Amino acid sequence: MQKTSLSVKIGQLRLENPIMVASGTFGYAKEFKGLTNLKKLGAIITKTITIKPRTGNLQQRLVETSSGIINSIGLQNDGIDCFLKDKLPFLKTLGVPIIVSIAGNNLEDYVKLAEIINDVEEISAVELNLSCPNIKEKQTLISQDESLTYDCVFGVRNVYKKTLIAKLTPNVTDVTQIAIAAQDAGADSVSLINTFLAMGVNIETQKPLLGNITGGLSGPAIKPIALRMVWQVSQKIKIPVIGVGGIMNYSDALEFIIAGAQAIQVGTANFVNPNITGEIIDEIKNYLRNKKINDINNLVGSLKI
Amino acid sequence: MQKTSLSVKIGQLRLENPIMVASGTFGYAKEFKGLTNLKKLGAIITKTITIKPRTGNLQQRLVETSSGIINSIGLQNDGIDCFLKDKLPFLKTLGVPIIVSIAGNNLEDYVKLAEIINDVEEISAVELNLSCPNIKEKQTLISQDESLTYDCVFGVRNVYKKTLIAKLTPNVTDVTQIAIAAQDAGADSVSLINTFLAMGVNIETQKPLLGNITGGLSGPAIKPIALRMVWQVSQKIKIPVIGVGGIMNYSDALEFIIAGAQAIQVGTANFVNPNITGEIIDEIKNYLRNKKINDINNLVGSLKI
Amino acid sequence: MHSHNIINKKIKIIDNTRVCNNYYKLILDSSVIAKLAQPGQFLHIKINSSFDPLLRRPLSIHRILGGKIEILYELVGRGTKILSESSSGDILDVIGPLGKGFNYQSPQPKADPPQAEITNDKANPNNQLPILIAGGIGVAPLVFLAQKMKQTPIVLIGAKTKNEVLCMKEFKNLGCDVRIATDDGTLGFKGRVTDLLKEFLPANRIYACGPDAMLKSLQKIAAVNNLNCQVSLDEGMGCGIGACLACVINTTKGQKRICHDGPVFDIKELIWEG
Amino acid sequence: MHSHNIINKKIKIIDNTRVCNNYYKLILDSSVIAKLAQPGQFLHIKINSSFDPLLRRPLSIHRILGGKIEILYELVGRGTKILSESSSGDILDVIGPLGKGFNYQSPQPKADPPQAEITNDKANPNNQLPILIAGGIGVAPLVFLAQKMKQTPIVLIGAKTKNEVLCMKEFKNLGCDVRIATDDGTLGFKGRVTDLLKEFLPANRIYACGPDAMLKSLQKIAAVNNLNCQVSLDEGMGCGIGACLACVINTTKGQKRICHDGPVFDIKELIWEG
Ligand SMILES: Cc1cc2nc3c(=O)[nH]c(=O)nc-3n(C[C@H](O)[C@H](O)[C@H](O)COP(=O)(O)OP(=O)(O)OC[C@H]3O[C@@H](n4cnc5c(N)ncnc54)[C@H](O)[C@@H]3O)c2cc1C
Ligand SMILES: Cc1cc2nc3c(=O)[nH]c(=O)nc-3n(C[C@H](O)[C@H](O)[C@H](O)COP(=O)(O)OP(=O)(O)OC[C@H]3O[C@@H](n4cnc5c(N)ncnc54)[C@H](O)[C@@H]3O)c2cc1C
Ligand SMILES: Cc1cc2nc3c(=O)[nH]c(=O)nc-3n(C[C@H](O)[C@H](O)[C@H](O)COP(=O)(O)O)c2cc1C
Ligand SMILES: Cc1cc2nc3c(=O)[nH]c(=O)nc-3n(C[C@H](O)[C@H](O)[C@H](O)COP(=O)(O)O)c2cc1C
Ligand code: FES
Ligand code: FES
Repeated sequence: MQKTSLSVKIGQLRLENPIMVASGTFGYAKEFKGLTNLKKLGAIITKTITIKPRTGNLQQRLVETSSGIINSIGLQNDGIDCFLKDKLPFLKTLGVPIIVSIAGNNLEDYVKLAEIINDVEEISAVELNLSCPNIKEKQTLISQDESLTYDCVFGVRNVYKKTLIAKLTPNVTDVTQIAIAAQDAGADSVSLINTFLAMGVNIETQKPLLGNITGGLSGPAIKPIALRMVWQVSQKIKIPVIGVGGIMNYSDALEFIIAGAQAIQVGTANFVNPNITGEIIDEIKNYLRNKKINDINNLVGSLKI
Repeated sequence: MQKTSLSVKIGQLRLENPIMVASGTFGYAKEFKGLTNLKKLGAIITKTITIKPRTGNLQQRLVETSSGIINSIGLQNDGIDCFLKDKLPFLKTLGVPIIVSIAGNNLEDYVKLAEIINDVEEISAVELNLSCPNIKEKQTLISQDESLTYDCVFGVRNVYKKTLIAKLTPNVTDVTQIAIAAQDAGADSVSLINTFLAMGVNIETQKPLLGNITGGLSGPAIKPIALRMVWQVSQKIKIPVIGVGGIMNYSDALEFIIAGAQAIQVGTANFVNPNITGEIIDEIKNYLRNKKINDINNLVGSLKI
Repeated sequence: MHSHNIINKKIKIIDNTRVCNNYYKLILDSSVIAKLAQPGQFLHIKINSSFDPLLRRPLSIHRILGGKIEILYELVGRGTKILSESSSGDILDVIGPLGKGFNYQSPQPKADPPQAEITNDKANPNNQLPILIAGGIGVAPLVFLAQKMKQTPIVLIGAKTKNEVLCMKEFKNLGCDVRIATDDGTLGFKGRVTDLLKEFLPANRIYACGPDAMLKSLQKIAAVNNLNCQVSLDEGMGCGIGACLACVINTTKGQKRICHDGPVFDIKELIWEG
Repeated sequence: MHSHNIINKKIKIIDNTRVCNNYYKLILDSSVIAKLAQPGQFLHIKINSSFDPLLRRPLSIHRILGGKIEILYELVGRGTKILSESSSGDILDVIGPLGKGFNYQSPQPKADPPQAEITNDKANPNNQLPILIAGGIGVAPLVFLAQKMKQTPIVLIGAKTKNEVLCMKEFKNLGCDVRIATDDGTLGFKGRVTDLLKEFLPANRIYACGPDAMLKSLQKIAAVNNLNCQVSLDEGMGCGIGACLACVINTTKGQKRICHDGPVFDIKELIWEG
């Protein structure tokens, strides 16, 4: 029997398989120890790290909706120093590519973080979380604006030598333009999508359900929109697209790959089934065997129109 | 006992209650005869009408997703003349305000339709479906662009004397700017939201699930995003906002009203429960009584931050 | 027949059991709907109260026994899986009877417009029995049709294999002449049920339900042999009551809604896409 | 106690029946989890395979009998409604045991860091029995705790009314001195269970579970009387395993995850928002 290859490349990074875990939904991997085979993952993306520790948003931080959840965790993390000291040692034992998600209050923060990470051998790539408000215009997220996106990616690209992924918000009119800006500024890949801005109201108290009023919608509810964005963007850019948004099983994952994603990330589904990534990897392998496709790269973007 | 008033005003139009049915999800009302009390509705919005008949999109036109559906019906309708001749006679027997949704290939179509409708006494208001591609830039929908929105509303406003509602797409970076453009051009109200552009893939055939490749996502999946948009917009404009998107029950309807919607539209839920509008009206009345609110207008935008 | 009396009701399950393989029979308790129902009409059923799956599922009326409505269904996906796990005593939210059923009472075209008109009536209606043709789960509505017909029909049942031949007993109990075609020849004629049909030609009135491929080949046979043939179509549905235009099909008489103008159509009128 | 052995398994329901009013008891068959479980730990249960509701539901381990795990739950929303409709033989997807339970084996602070440390130990541990305080469904984890304790505790149960007093028999069977407080005085003390507690002060070790309002007033009582008090918190959860940071609470030792660093905390450490 011919070997079935699941291996894909994102920038300089070669992954055993295209199944990653999405930032903020897998902690620092240790939390899932014993519940899934961590060594089997294509890559691990950490919760977004900032320079200084952050306490995040007020409770209530999470609300369940129909086939989705709204979260307003708010980038709670211990800062890059603690991450390197407390979290990285476990992560690097896994032998799986570690991708660190980073965010900042301004361009300088992003650059500074990237510089620090550039010197850490065990970190294979950086994912820029560009769904953060920029300090100047509080209302706009970086990846809601082409030039802010360009500047941020460009700034980091100058100092960061390994694989650089730009993660984009779906709360835009035309995500292809933002993706092109990221590509032009030197990103090796874009990941689509982060969460949709959303809210809920308690009709008894007449108050917002979330302490932060609004939060980000994720889960199967948003999958059809995420898939459309991945399809649109993958036709417009040359760098690989990483699909994320509502992937709950191998079938969802394959939809993204066929629509053009070189790799995918599993987010909310980890909360529902902590071993879902392992199952997806196995079932994709079966699918490829049944279809007699021996390299997953032949499936990427194979949508028949 | 004090009377509980559900009556609200949209432009010059006084509604008995704020519960309408959304365009395209209620046919021309006759289809629901016997399944719900049509005379009880706050208003009926027709499927979008165009000047000439349209055959709509290819099959498959509808796909079920997690807590949602994607449709690509594609404005199938018999044209304004047939509407007035075949559908209006039944509608006008109901004694309920009739709102006609219109769309065109260009500004002239919208204006022409509005002129025709302006002369029809039994039609109380027009809802502009601004989620249509404009003829010049095929990719952009009218309500994805402030100036296209302004021009279209302004053009219609010049000829249409009754209540004018602009229905906006959620596929934008900042829906408040589009809503402001509609207000500035003379709209009496905006309805938010139309569907999200979405898609699905059949992993066995590697083909899109929809004949039209992409379609619009509706249903409870999108409610948290629709609610956020209604909340944002209602704080930025003075004209009433009509909330629509994933409203499945009275509790959802109240969330929109508390967040700032003067009225709401029920769409996809009509397919699940054809009598849902009647139930929502009754249950809102109960809620108001229990809360000792005697005028629903006191609940509109009452969100406690 | 098309009825303007449509009921939306929560109905108790009397029984829900596996018949064979992936096929199940559901029995519902509703004398109101039972009285209104016509062969070829369907029920639109909300399987549970979750929004996932969100939509109702259309299922044909399989048989009426007194005030009991029988549904024969195949487990093909999530909705029918959940349905198969329901038990007697559970409540389903049902709309029906929906759609326009078979025109079986007379071979003559009827004046009543919502009926499927049989435009070609050259074949002699008297010297031949009506023929029912079922492919797979397509037998479901035809048992009810056979129950109601004045002339006992000939029934041709197609299935993949012997174990999947459905309703032979039900038809025989009604006195029908039942013939089987299986793809693998494990029972009856080996081959397609449409090939089996050729042995019975010329025929006058044909009533069919089955997969699209079967109906398309039937359309060819009907055209060549100039047959009167009514078929019941199966298409994903949204509203099920003619409002959403999800289930539209092209016909020689323009676009028609399968849920409301059908699901039964004169096969000559159908124009399949692709 | 905190265990690194966490199991994710599909587990069969042995029984699921209403106890009274809106309260139900679920019995699950898993000797593996039963062996690992400690009082105060919980299971994270996927109620059905739908994505609506999407998330698991956290439910405390109520009692262990051999290889059987009992859960006592209140029907409060959609998830518990669906759970209440499950029957014996059905399968649930369960993760557990999760979280850090009560430190009940000794009143001394333990070195083991994942345990709830009892920092104040001035009260004399020997001349007084431990007291368990339950509000409403908060009794659930305390029965398992009473099972495991070496010293038979005094149990104070608070409920709205007589009919809603839970688990009196279970505690009495374990030999506990059980006292009741009802809001309406229909059984035992009329008033809050925290007011009833005052009759038992000074006390040494207190273990409590109940609504936030009860715990907040308990915190005041504990502060004034300098009591050692461990409480189990109830908060909406995402992952249940410490990954998502949805369930974070402020403590004197920084932000803690209720699902992983709790649900049991030393009441002195808790800093409630608002
Ligand atoms: C008027 C009418 C009458 C029907 N009567 C019966 C009946 O009596 N017995 C019976 O078993 N079935 C009948 N069907 C088909 C039945 O409605 C579908 O099998 C059912 O809705 C599938 O639901 P599901 O959730 O199990 O499958 P899904 O998960 O929705 O789908 C499973 C698979 O089936 C495909 N599919 C879903 N619905 C249809 C459809 N309508 N046509 C073709 N493919 C589909 C999907 O694409 C998917 O591949 C009827 C359909 C119509 C329109
Ligand atoms: C560690 C832990 C152990 C628990 N043990 C038990 C137990 O043994 N028995 C038991 O009956 N319950 C227990 N609970 C609470 C239980 O998890 C919730 O009642 C359940 O998740 C509600 O699900 P639902 O879908 O029925 O309600 P939903 O529809 O989710 O909610 C119904 C209502 O309850 C509120 N709500 C939901 N979850 C919570 C929550 N966790 N805290 C407060 N309010 C909430 C919602 O805002 C809503 O108003 C425990 C919770 C935790 C965190
Ligand atoms: C609880 C939670 C926390 C998240 N935290 C982050 C984060 O820190 N950084 C980030 O880029 N994305 C974060 N996300 C977004 C996810 O990485 C992902 O983009 C999104 O949830 C869509 O995927 P899903 O539907 O599979 O969850 C978070 C999502 C959730 C649900
Ligand atoms: C089948 C279908 C057809 C629709 N047709 C139209 C239409 O013709 N014109 C329009 O403005 N909106 C149309 N819509 C959008 C709805 O009016 C509504 O804005 C959207 O579905 C969100 O609401 P919901 O989630 O309650 O369905 C359609 C929606 C569906 C599901
Ligand atoms: S299913 Fe809606 S028109 Fe047929
Ligand atoms: S629920 Fe996810 S960290 Fe506690």
